[in-house]
Amino acid sequence: MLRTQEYFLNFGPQHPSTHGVFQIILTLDGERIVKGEPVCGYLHRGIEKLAEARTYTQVIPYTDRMDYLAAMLQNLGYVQAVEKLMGIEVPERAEYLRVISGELSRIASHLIGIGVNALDIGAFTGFLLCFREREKIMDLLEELTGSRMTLSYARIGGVADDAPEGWLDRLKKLMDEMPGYIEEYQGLITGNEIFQARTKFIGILSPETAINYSLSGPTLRGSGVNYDLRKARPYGVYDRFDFEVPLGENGDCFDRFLCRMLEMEQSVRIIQQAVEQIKEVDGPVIGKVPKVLKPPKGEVYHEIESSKGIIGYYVVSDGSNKPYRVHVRRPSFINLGYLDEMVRGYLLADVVAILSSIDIVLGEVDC
Amino acid sequence: MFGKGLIKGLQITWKEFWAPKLTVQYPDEQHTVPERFHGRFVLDVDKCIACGLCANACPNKVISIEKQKVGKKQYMTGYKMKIQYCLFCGLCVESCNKDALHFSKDFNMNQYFYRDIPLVLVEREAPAEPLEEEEPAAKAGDKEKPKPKPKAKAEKPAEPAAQTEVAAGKASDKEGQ
Amino acid sequence: MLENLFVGIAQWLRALLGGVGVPVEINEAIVMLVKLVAILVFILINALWLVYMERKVAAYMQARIGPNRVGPKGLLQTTADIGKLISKEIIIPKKADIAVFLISPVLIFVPTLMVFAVIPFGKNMAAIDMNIGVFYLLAIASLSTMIFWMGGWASNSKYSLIGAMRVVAQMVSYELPLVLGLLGVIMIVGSMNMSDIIAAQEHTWFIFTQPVAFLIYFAAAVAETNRCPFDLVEGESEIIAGPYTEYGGMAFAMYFLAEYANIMVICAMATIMFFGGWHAPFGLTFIPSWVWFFLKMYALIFIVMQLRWTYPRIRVDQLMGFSWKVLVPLALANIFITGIGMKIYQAMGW
Amino acid sequence: MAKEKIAPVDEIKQKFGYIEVDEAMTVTVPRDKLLEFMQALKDEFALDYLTNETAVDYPEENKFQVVYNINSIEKGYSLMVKTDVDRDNPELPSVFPIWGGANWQEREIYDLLGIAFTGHPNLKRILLDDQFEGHPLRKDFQWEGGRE
Repeated sequence: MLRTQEYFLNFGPQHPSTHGVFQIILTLDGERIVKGEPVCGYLHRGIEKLAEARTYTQVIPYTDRMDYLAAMLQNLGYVQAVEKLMGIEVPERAEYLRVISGELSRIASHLIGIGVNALDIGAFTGFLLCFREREKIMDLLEELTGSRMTLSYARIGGVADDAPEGWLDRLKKLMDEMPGYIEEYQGLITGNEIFQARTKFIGILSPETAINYSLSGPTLRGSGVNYDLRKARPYGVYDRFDFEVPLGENGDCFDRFLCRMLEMEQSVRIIQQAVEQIKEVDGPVIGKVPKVLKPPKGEVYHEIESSKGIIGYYVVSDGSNKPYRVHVRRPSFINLGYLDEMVRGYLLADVVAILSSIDIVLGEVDC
Repeated sequence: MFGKGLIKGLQITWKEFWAPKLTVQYPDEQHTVPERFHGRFVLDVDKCIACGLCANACPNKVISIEKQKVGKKQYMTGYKMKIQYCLFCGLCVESCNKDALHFSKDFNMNQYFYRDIPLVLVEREAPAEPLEEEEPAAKAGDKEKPKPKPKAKAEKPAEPAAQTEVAAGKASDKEGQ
Repeated sequence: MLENLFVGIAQWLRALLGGVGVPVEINEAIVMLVKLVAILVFILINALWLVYMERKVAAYMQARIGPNRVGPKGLLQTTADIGKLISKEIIIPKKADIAVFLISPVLIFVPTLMVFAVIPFGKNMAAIDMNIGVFYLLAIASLSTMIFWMGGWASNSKYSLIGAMRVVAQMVSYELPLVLGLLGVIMIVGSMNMSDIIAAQEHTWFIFTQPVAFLIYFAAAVAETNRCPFDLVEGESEIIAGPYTEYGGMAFAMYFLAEYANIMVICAMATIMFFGGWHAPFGLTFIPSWVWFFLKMYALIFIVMQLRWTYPRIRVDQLMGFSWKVLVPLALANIFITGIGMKIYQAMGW
Repeated sequence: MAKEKIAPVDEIKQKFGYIEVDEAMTVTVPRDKLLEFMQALKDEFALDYLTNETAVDYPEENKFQVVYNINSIEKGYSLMVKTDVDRDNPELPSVFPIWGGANWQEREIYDLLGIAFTGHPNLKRILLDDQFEGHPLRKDFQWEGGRE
């Protein structure tokens, strides 16, 4: 009699497509997945614990190290939470600079997201071409903040520095070129029939499950749920911009990928509008903030839309100059929680496609 | 039609094949580094008053300042950065009231030996005016020297080896001034 | 004369040996040996150079320059790489089947080198002009399936095993469209001798009379060599490196070079079967025939490389489906139509 | 900064007498009524999206405070719900059956603060090593080591 046997496969942590520090213990039947148990924690640095021993300002560089691909958005979530706690007003120019650098970070992060997605499916050129444009964004961010990835640009009450001379023009020029690049990716990756065959109707996520499992970001919107905090609950000055929220139809890997692609176009639109509007706004980039930050006793939960999803900061103050507790709702972490159910029944090759379509950053998962 | 995307892809790679290349031949040619680049630190010793604000602003306790009292004034004898722990966030540079601490554009900070990594910005002898000040300095030798008085309390937990993280758990109530 | 450079060398060698009184049989044997060694050296050097070419092509498509430090324009880069790989230790996994594990990277080159014996690189430039050349080539080339399987099995790693299983499934199922694709050409020529096939293309290349056969052959051949978009055998994002996962140093390099040698085989084969072999197009006969052969071959290799750097990888079930549901029926239809066409031509008395 | 919409707390308060509401519109619910209350929030007030779940250690009051932030995608409002857990007996019913999103978040709380969630399908350590002793986010956690 023929007898088949299930077997385990340690997918990672030493594996080219688990982003270095992630493991999935797969139970396989041939090449078909019976069960996939994600194991994370390889990059756990205890940022939440570290934050308890730092002053409020000193926490900012640590937030960079979570989602290092979109560091500005991580900064932004934290500083806005503290500002909400202390009731600090942020100057308008700083708000615009936050939007610009935040959206630049978002584009950079999505470029990696789509590039890595293409790479995991096997298209190496698409990946490197995405990196080419990301490099240009990194250069701009470096001019603005002095760092390429871990920006630490946001400050409680504003931003660290005003835009250097001519920076906005260079930014505008890049944003005008951007749609052309996006079209190139569309031709190279999205339009490719092999790519579509690999991603369409793979890892399907229904809107109900997506909501139930608290998924967020393009992973949620790929299933057709219109929930983008920039639109649903505008923070900062996001209510002044005209943009759309791209939604998927089937909730498969391809829709999630396409959502990111289209979101980049919208981010370009936001930046273009912000560059126009910031010209009329002058003034300081950091508000009136006391030298030693001692928020009143209390707590706050604030969430913003990061590139991976909703990033929320829960900050508890005991009245001292150090936070009593900082908790971060990390979108990658929560999005990853549903991976097990998502990969079941698909083939080994699809695990890679599904994993990269969630677009996780292990720094954020493990915190 | 099936295959259109495949042909489009080939067209794009063919076009890219002839497009200009972006590689920078690193040691021979270098990117221009922007003004605000977070590179190696430089300290303008004449401007520095050894107030310790930078050491306090640092989230990772990278900076250690050594100073002695010479006559009535504080005299800085050492300014060391454990650069291997530096986050290059720029909070120290921002905190400097006297505009003494800066970033330079030098990004090449690698060292062959681990012991060479810490960045020593100032290391000098104190001028020997009042003699009794010499002794504690000589005793301390290469070890850490007493911290500036106003912050002695805040700095202490950072100093003894292996106690930093133990302290971290209780630090919030201990150090909440 | 340049045209008969290699033929001339062979004749000179033969005359030289005959001059010192070597008997005819031994003389022939020596000449044959020299020919084979020459091809062997040529293949190995060419495989090295193809690695360099691949890296350059990839780099140029990705806005990079590629290797450019070792030697002029980086030409010696792969040589240096091989030097490094030779000096590395070959790590043998704990529970590996050591004999099989070590012998398979050695054997992997054997089928590849054997097929080169029958390939005519220019006018009268086949080492052996065999009358069943195509058959021989296909038969020998399919042997490599076995060796991949040996390597994957002996490694005692799950990734290697999955990769090896994929190799077997893939190569066996693509063998069929490969052969069926070539059958159209063989039917027209009525011979399996490569020289005859090339001679039949003096006026019209078979790419024009058998375009579908070419596409089928090319797709199947790319799959046979485990190249993208059919490179799921070594799909590095899924199963790391397939059967080669546990190999290091020169053992890995042997597999790696064999892949490039295989690309040469399939591209040489495509040149012979569809692009008129060493025939010069447009009457440009002042360029030697072997130069034309290599030009055509390298153009095809470039296309294979461009495919590699443009397309994503397809999935196992899609791969099988593509072979059995698309290529095989298409190839059968092609044979059918070719047969009818030939009958019509014969009936018309051509 | 735009004001956030907060769920109709008054209405909820009327319905469930046992909850407490503070000035920041945060609802505190007793531990034994948690599941019932949460289920009602989801079914009756369209709070269908559990964004955040975490816990804070208050050793002085000898309690853990578990915090739930729940959003409504449809209505656009949000609500913060808290519940207190005894520090000596850290046990709480899991909200996983109500919101699947609690899955990993509760594992994380279990891992870092040591609150056991009864009814959780796969409650084990997630970020730290399985052999790790102690729960680092507790305020009394002591750890030797660290950098020189």
